[in-house]
Amino acid sequence: MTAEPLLSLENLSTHYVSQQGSRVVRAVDDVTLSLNAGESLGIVGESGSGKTTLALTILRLLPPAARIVSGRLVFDGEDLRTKSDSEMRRVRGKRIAMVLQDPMASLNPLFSIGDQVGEPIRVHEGASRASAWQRAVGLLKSVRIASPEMRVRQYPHEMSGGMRQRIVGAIGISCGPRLLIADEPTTSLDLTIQAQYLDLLRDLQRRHALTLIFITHNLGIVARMCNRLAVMYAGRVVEQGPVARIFNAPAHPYTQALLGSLPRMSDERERLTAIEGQPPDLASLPPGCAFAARCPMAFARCAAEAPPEFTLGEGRTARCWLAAPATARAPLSAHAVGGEGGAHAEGIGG
Amino acid sequence: MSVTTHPTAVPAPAPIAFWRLKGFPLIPVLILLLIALVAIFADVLAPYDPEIGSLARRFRPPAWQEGGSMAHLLGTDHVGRDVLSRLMYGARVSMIVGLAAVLFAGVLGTFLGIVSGYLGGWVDQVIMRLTDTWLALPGLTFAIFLAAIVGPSELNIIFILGGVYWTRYARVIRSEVLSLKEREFVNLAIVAGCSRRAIMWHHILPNVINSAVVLATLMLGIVIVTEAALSFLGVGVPPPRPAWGLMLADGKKGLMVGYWWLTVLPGLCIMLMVLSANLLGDWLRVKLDPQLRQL
Amino acid sequence: MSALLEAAGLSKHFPARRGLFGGDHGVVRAVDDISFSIDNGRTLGVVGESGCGKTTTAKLVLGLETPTAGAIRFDGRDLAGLDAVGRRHYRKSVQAVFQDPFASLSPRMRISAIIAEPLITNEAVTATDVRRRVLELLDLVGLPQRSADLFPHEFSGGQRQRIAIARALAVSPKLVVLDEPVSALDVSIRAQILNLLRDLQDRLGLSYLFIAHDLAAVAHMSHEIVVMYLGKIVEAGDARTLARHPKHPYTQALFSAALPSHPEERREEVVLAGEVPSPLKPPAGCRFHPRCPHAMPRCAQAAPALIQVEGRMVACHLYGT
Amino acid sequence: MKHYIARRVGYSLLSLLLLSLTIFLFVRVTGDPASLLVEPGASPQDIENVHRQLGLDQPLWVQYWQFIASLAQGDLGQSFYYRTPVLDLYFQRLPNSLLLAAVAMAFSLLIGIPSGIIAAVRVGRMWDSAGKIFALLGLSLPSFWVGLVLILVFTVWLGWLPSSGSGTALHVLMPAFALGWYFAAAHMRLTRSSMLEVLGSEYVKLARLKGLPEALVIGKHAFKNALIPVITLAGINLVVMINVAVVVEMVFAWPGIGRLLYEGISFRDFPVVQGVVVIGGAMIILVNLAIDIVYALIDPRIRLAG
Amino acid sequence: MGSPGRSHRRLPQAPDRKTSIQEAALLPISRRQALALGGAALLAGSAGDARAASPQGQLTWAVHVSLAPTWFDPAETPGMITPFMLLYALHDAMVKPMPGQTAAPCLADAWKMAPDGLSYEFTVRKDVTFHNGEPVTAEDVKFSFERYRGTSASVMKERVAAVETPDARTVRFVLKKPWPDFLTFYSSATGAGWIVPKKYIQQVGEEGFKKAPIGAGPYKFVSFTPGVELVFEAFEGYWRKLPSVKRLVLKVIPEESTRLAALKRGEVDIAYSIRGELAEELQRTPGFTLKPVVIQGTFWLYFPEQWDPKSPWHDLRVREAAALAMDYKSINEALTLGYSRVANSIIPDSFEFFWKPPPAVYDPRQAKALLAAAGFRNGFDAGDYYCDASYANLAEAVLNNLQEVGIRVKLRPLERAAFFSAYAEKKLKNIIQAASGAFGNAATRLDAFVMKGGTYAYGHYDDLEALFAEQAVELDQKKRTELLHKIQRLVHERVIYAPIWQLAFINGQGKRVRESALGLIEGHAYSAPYEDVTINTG
Repeated sequence: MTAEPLLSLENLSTHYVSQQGSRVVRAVDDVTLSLNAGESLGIVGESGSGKTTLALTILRLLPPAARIVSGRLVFDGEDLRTKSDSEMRRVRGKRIAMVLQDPMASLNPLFSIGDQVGEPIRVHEGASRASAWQRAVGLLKSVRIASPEMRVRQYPHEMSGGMRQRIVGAIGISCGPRLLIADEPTTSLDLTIQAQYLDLLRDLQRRHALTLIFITHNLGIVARMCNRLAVMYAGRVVEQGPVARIFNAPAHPYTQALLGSLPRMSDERERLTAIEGQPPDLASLPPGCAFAARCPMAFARCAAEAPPEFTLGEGRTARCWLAAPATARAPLSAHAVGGEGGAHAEGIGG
Repeated sequence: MSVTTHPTAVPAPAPIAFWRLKGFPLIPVLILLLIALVAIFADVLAPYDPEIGSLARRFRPPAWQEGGSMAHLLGTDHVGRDVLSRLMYGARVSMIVGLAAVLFAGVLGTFLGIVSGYLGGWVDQVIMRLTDTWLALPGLTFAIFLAAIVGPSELNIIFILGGVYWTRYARVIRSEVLSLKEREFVNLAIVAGCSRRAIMWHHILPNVINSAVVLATLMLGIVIVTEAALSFLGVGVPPPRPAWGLMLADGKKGLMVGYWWLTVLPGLCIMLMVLSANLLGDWLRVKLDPQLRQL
Repeated sequence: MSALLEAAGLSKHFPARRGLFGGDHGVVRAVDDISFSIDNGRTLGVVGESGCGKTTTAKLVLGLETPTAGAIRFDGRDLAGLDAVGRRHYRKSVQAVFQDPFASLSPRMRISAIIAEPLITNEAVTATDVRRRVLELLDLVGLPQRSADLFPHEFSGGQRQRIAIARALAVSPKLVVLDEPVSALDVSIRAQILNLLRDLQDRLGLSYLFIAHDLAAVAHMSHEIVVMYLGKIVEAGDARTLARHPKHPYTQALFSAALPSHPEERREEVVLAGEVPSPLKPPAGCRFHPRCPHAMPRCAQAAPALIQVEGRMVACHLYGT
Repeated sequence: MKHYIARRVGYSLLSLLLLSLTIFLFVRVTGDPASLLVEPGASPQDIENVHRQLGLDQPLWVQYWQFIASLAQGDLGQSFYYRTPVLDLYFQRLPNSLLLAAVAMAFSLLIGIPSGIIAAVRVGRMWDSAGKIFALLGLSLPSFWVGLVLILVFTVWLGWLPSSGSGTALHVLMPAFALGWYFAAAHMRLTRSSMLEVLGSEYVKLARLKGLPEALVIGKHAFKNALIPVITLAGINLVVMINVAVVVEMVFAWPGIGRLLYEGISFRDFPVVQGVVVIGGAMIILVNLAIDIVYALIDPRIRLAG
Repeated sequence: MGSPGRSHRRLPQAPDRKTSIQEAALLPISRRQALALGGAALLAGSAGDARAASPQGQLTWAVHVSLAPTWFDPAETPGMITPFMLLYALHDAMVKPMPGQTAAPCLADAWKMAPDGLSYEFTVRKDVTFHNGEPVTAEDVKFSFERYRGTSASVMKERVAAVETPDARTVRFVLKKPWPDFLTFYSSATGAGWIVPKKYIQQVGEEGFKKAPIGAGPYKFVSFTPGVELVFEAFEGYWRKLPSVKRLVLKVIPEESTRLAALKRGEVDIAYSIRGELAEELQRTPGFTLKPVVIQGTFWLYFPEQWDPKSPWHDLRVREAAALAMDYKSINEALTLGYSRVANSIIPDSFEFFWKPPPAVYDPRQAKALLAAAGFRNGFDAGDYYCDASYANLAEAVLNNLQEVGIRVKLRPLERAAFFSAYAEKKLKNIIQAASGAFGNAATRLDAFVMKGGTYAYGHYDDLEALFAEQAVELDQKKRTELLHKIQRLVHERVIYAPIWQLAFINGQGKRVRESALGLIEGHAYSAPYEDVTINTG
C-alpha cells in the first residue's frame, strides 16, 4: 500500500434536512474510507443505505436539501470540501468521472455523439469543437466502437443499447480522470449485456489505470470486479476490507447474513438464510447499532450503544461489538449464523 | 393533444398527506371557500333582488365614489339592479354552471376514457375517432353552435360546455387507463376472476379519480371564461340571471364610459375564482399525480 | 406423477403494431411453439433475457392472453374447450404473484379487500367467513392481523409481496405463477420471500411456474428449468443438472454471465457479442446463431429441433445427428 | 413504419370524414338559412325558391354526398351570404389569421416560456409566483374584457394604438396580446413540467457530472430538450388560435377566420361554416398527424406503445 | 286611379320584410307615404350646386354589419334596408327617396301615369352616364327591371305586362290592370327602379359584375373585402352634383364599443349604431355629434295565449295591465336617449292607413288594480318571455316593469335566427317581445301579424277577419281607410299587442365631418345621398 491514498474520506457525514428542519435523514453517517490508486472498491448496500448519496458526496453534486455536515474528503491530496463550486466543476468530469445507472438514458437525444463525447474536453481543456471531435473519434475507438468517424456525427437514437453504454464509458474517460465512479451501472441490463458492460469497464480500468468505485446492491458484481469492498447499512460502512477476505470470513453479522441469503447455483441447501425485519428508517435511527433489531447475534449493548469502527487488521474494519478487541473473538464463519430462522414476520415497519 | 404518447412508468399515487401541506395554496383555497359560502348564502346576504332594478336608479356608482350611496354599496347596472346583490347571486350561478358543466364533462369524459382505454378494440376506435373529431372542432365556436341549436338556458349552457369539453377528460383518462391497464394489479384482478366491469369500476376508476379532480380544477376556469365569452356573443346564460360572465358582457359598454364597476367587479370575481382554481389545480397536480404534468 | 399443467406447441404472435421495422414480418413471435409441463407440487423455472417470451408464457398460462396456436391442458382438460364453470374452476386453481410489489396492489384498496377479492369474486361467502379467511392468510404469510385494515402504501416492498402472496392463496389455487417475484426486492428481503414460497409449497402442495432472470434464484427454487431465447425453448431439464452442466451455448453463456457468488469462484467466462435481436425480426435458422460462439453454416439455415441430450432437452445443432 | 403512417393517415381521414359529417348535420339542425335570406312572412314558394337555389331541397344524404364530392375536388361551395366561393373567402382571411396567430404565439411564448423556466428552476419564490400568476391571469380573464381594456387604455386614453382593423404593424399588437395571453398559461405549464422532467433526466445528471457550468447545463442540455414539447404544443396552438380567435376578432374587428366562422354561424351560412370548420379540423388533424409521425420517427419508444 | 285590387289576400304583393338579420336596429325601406302620383316631377334642385373644385379627402364609416357583395346589385335587393347603404353610393334609381321628397326624380327627370292607369311612362334624364362613360338609356331601364329578382319581383312581374322602349330616352311600363301602388314599389319598396348597365353586365357576366360593379351613382367601386372593408371613389361625372369627398371607406367593426373608440380616436368619421350609455358618452364628448334617426321599426309585446281561455292572458285586463306596466319614457331615455318614438302601435306612424292611437300610458298602480280585478292580487307567474337576444337589453327593462306590477316572467333570449324561426313556426308561448321593420302599409302589417293565417299570428278574432276581408275588396280609398282604422282601433282596444316603441337608430359623427348626410332622407338610417356628404375644412 502506498502512503498517499488517492481518495480518503474521514468521518464524512451527509444529512438531508427537511424544509422545516424537523426531519434529519442521516444518509451518510461518519464514513471513513480510503482508496489507493488503481484499486477498485465496491460499495454494497440495499436501497436507502446511503451508497448513492456517498457517491454524490464525493462529487459534491448533492440535491439542495442535502448537506455535508462533517468530515474530510481528500482527493489526490486536496480537500474537496473546501473547494468552491467552480473549482469543483473542474474536478467533475476531468479528474473524477461517473457513469450512471441507465446508460440508455444518459445521452442527450438532441446532440450528436461527437458533441457529447467531446463536451468535457471542450469545457475542461478549452479545446475547439473540431479538435474535441477528433479526440472523440479516438475515444470511441478506444471503447471499441466500429467506424467512429461516422458515429460521432450520429445521434443517440441511431445507436444500439450496447453502443450507448460504450459511449457513456467514453465520456467518462474523455478527460483522463483518475477516479471513475459507477453507480449501479448494470441494474437495468440483461445478463449477457451486463457481462459485456462489466467487461468494458474492466478493460477501461486496466488500460487507463483508473481507480474504480462500484456502487451496487449486487455482491456478485463486487466479487467479479473489485478487490476492496465496503458494506453499507443505514448510512454507515459496517464493514470494509479486501473482497476475498470478507467473502471468506465476514466480520459483521449483516455481511454474514447478506452472503448467506444469496441463493447459489451450486448450493444444496433447502433454505436460504433470511434476514428478518426491515431496514430502519434513516430519519429515526435507534440509539444503538442500526442492525441490532435484525441481528441474530445482538446482545444488550448493541441496542444501547452504537459500535465504533474497529480495525481488524489486513485493512479491514467492522462496526460491530462482536469485532471489538476486548470481547470474545468474532465469529468469522458464515455457517455460524446459518440453519436458524425462517420466514418470520417482518413486523409492520415504519 | 396527441403528442403525449410517451409511455411513462406510473408511480403508485400516494394518498394526499394533508398534514404535510408543502406549498399549499392557502389564499386561493380561502377565496374559493369564500365564493362558495357567498353562493350558498346569497339569499341571506344579498340586500336586493338580483334580477329586478329600476331604470330610475341606473348607473349609480359604488358608495365611495361621488354620486354613490350606501344603499348600493357597489353601485347599480344599466337597468338599475344592485351590483353587489348580482355579484352574490352570480357566485351561485357561476359556481353551479361551472361545477355542473365540469362535472358533466368529467363524468362523460372519464366514463368514455375508461371504457375506451380499458376495452380497447373497436370500442376504443369509435370513441377515439369521435374524440379526435370533437377536438378538431374549435371549442368556443362549437359552443356557439350548440347554443344556437338548443337555445341558451342555464341548463343548456351546462350541457353545451360539458358537451364541448368532455374530450379533454377522455383523452387524459384514456392514456392513463392505458398505462394502468398494464399495471400488475389489473392483471391480478383478471387472474382473480374479476369481470371487466368490476375491474373498470373497482380498480381503474379509483386510480383515475385523482387526475379527473385535478383536471376539473383546471377545467373550471376554462368553462367559466368560455361561459363569459358566450355571453359576450349573446348566447350565454340568459339575462337577467346574475351570472358573472353575463354581467361582464352586459357591462362591457360601460367600460368606455367610465362605469368601471360594471366590468371591473365581475371581472375581478371571475379572475379570482379562475385563478384560485388554477393555482389549486397546479398544486394538486404536483401533489397528486406526476402523470398529469403534461396537461 | 401426472402433469398438473401441460403446454403443447404453445405460440403467441402479436401483430406488429406501430412497428418501425414492420416490413414483411408484421408479427412479433413472442412465444413460438413451446411445450412444457408442471407436475403437482413441483416448480418449473423459466429463465431468459428480456424479450425471450417468459412473461408472455406466464400470461398465457394465466389466461391473460389467448394462444395463437397450441394448447394448455390443466388437470388433463384443454382450456380452450372449457365451459364457464370450467373456466371459473381454472381461474381459482391458477393464481399469480408479480414482480413489482408496488404495482400489483391496487393503491386505493384496503389490504383486507385486496386479499379477499379473488375469494369474493369466485365464491359465495359470508362477510365473517371472508374476514376469517383474510386473517388466516395474513397469518400464513407472516403478517400481523392488523394489517388487514391498512392500505398498501403503509407497507414495505417485502411486506407487500407477502400480501400479494396471501391474495394469490385466497382461493386455494393449485398452481401459482411467480413472475419475477423477488427481483424488485431488497437483497436482504429476497431470501425471506423465497423461503416463504418454499415453505408454502411444502405445506400446501402448490405447484409453481417460477419466472426470473436471476439464475441463482431460479436454480434454487426450481425442480425443472426451461431456458428461453427469443420465444423458443433452447434447453429444458432437471434444475441441478442443467445449472451445473449447461449444454446449449446460450445456456452456457447465460450461466457464465451470471455473477459469481464468491470472488474465488472462477469459471470459464463466455462473453457474448452483440445484443438480443428484436423479436419482430428474429434471425433465420437457429435464433441464437448470430451471437453463438459455436455457430456453424447450417445454424443459419435450419432451426434445430428440441431433442433429448443426456437427460434433458436441447435445441442445438451441436448435439444433433 | 409504412404501416404506421398508413394507419395514422387512415385514422386522420376517418376523423376528417366524421368531422365533415358532424358539422354537416349540426349546421342543418341549427335552422333554415332561407328564413334569414328572405324577409319574414315570405311565401312558401319564395322559400322554396331559395331552397332550390341553394340546393337545400335535396334529401340530406344527397346534399352530404355533393358536399363531400365537391370537397374532394377542393371546392367548398359558395357562401350563401357573400355569394363568393368559400375558399376565396378563406384565403382572403387566412393571412390575417396567420399574422394574428403568429404574433399572439410570440407574445404567448414570451410570457409562457420564461415564467415556466423560472417556475421550474425556482430562481426565487417571489419571481416564481409572479411569473406564474401573470401567465395564469391570461387564462382567468375573458379575452373580450382584456381586449376592451386594452382599447380603453391604448386607444381612448393614450391614443397610441388603433382600436381595430388591420393593415399596419400597430394594428396587430392589441388583438395578438389579448389572444396570446390566454394561451400563455398552457405554455408556462408545459415549459415548467417538461423542464422539470428534463432536469431530472439522466443526461442532465451526466451533464453536471461532466463538470459543465450550471448555466450551460440548463441553457444547453435542459432547455433545448424541454422546448420540444412546448414547440409541439405551440404548433398545435397556432392552428387552434386561427380557429378560436372569434371573440378577439370581434372586439378588434380583425378580419380573420374566427370572425368569418362566427358570421357564418349567425347567418346560417352553411357552406362557410362547413368549409371553415373542415379546413380548420383538417389543419388540426394534419398537425397532429405530422407530430405523431415525426415523434415516431425520432422516438423509438412510441412505436412500442399501443 | 285604381284600387289596390287584391283578389287574394295572401298574395305577397307587399310582403313584410325583415331587416338585415344581423344589424342592431330594424330599418324599414318603405317611404311610401304621401306619394306624389302623377304630380309634376320636380327637378333635383341642388343639381346646380356642384362646385367646380374636384372631390378631395376621405371619410371613413364604421359599419356595424358585415357587408355582402350582393348589396352591390340592385337586382338582388333582399328586402332589407342595409343594401341601400351601398346602393345610394354606387347606383342611381329612376325615382328614389331624397331629402324632402319620398319620390324624387333622379335618372328619370319626368314620368306620368296614363289616364286609364294602365301604363307609366318615364323619361330618362339626358346626358347621364354610368361610371364607364356609357350613357344610361331606356334599354338599361328595361334590362334592370327584367333582371330584377329581389324582393317582390314576382309581384311586379306579374302585374307588368310589358316594358316598352319607344326611344332611347323613353320607357313605358304597361300594366295588366290598374295598380296605384306601382310607383311606390318601383321607386322605394324594391330595387327594381335602380339602373344597372346592360352592356357592361352582358360583357362581364353576372359574376364579373359582382366583382367590379358599375352603376350610375355618385361613387365608383374601388375595392371590396367581404365582411371587412369597402372603398368607393367619387364619380366626377355624376349628374346631380360633383361629390365633395374623394374617397369613402366603409369599415366593418362589429363591436359597438370598438366603433366608439375608433370614432373617438379619429380612425373613423362616422360610426353607425351607437346606443345607450355609449351614445350618452358621445353626447358628452365635445366635437362629436349624435345623429338619431327614427326608423320604421316597431317593437311590441305579443300574447300568443290570449285565445286560450285557461291562460291568464285570455283576460283583457291582464293584457292591459302589461301595457300599463311599461315605463315607456324611462326605457326610451335609458336605451335610446329618448330619441325613440312611443307611438303605441305596431304599425309605424308613417304607414298608409295608419290610425293614431291614444298615447301610451305608464300607470303601474292601475296595472296592479287590473291584475287584482282579474284575480291576481299577488301577481302571477307568467312563464317565459321570448325575445331576440340582440334586444335582451330592452327585454330586461320591460321585464323589470312587469315584475314590479307582479307579472313574473323568465327571460328567454334566443339567438336571432332561432327566434324568428320559432316565432314563425308558432313554437313560442307566454310572452313574445318582437319587432318588425317590414315594408308595406297598415293592411300588410295587420295581415302578417293579426289576421288568421298571418305568419306571426298565433290566433285570430272573427270580427276582425270579417272587417279585413271587407277592406281587401274595398275600392274606395276612404272607406278602406275607415275599415283599416277600425281594425287598428280594435287591435288597440283588445290589447292584442302591447306596443313599446318605434326605434331610434343612433349614429355618431366625428369632428372632420361637416355634413354626414345622416337623417337627410326621412327614415333612412344611413348617410344618403352621399354626394351631399362634406368634410369639415375649417
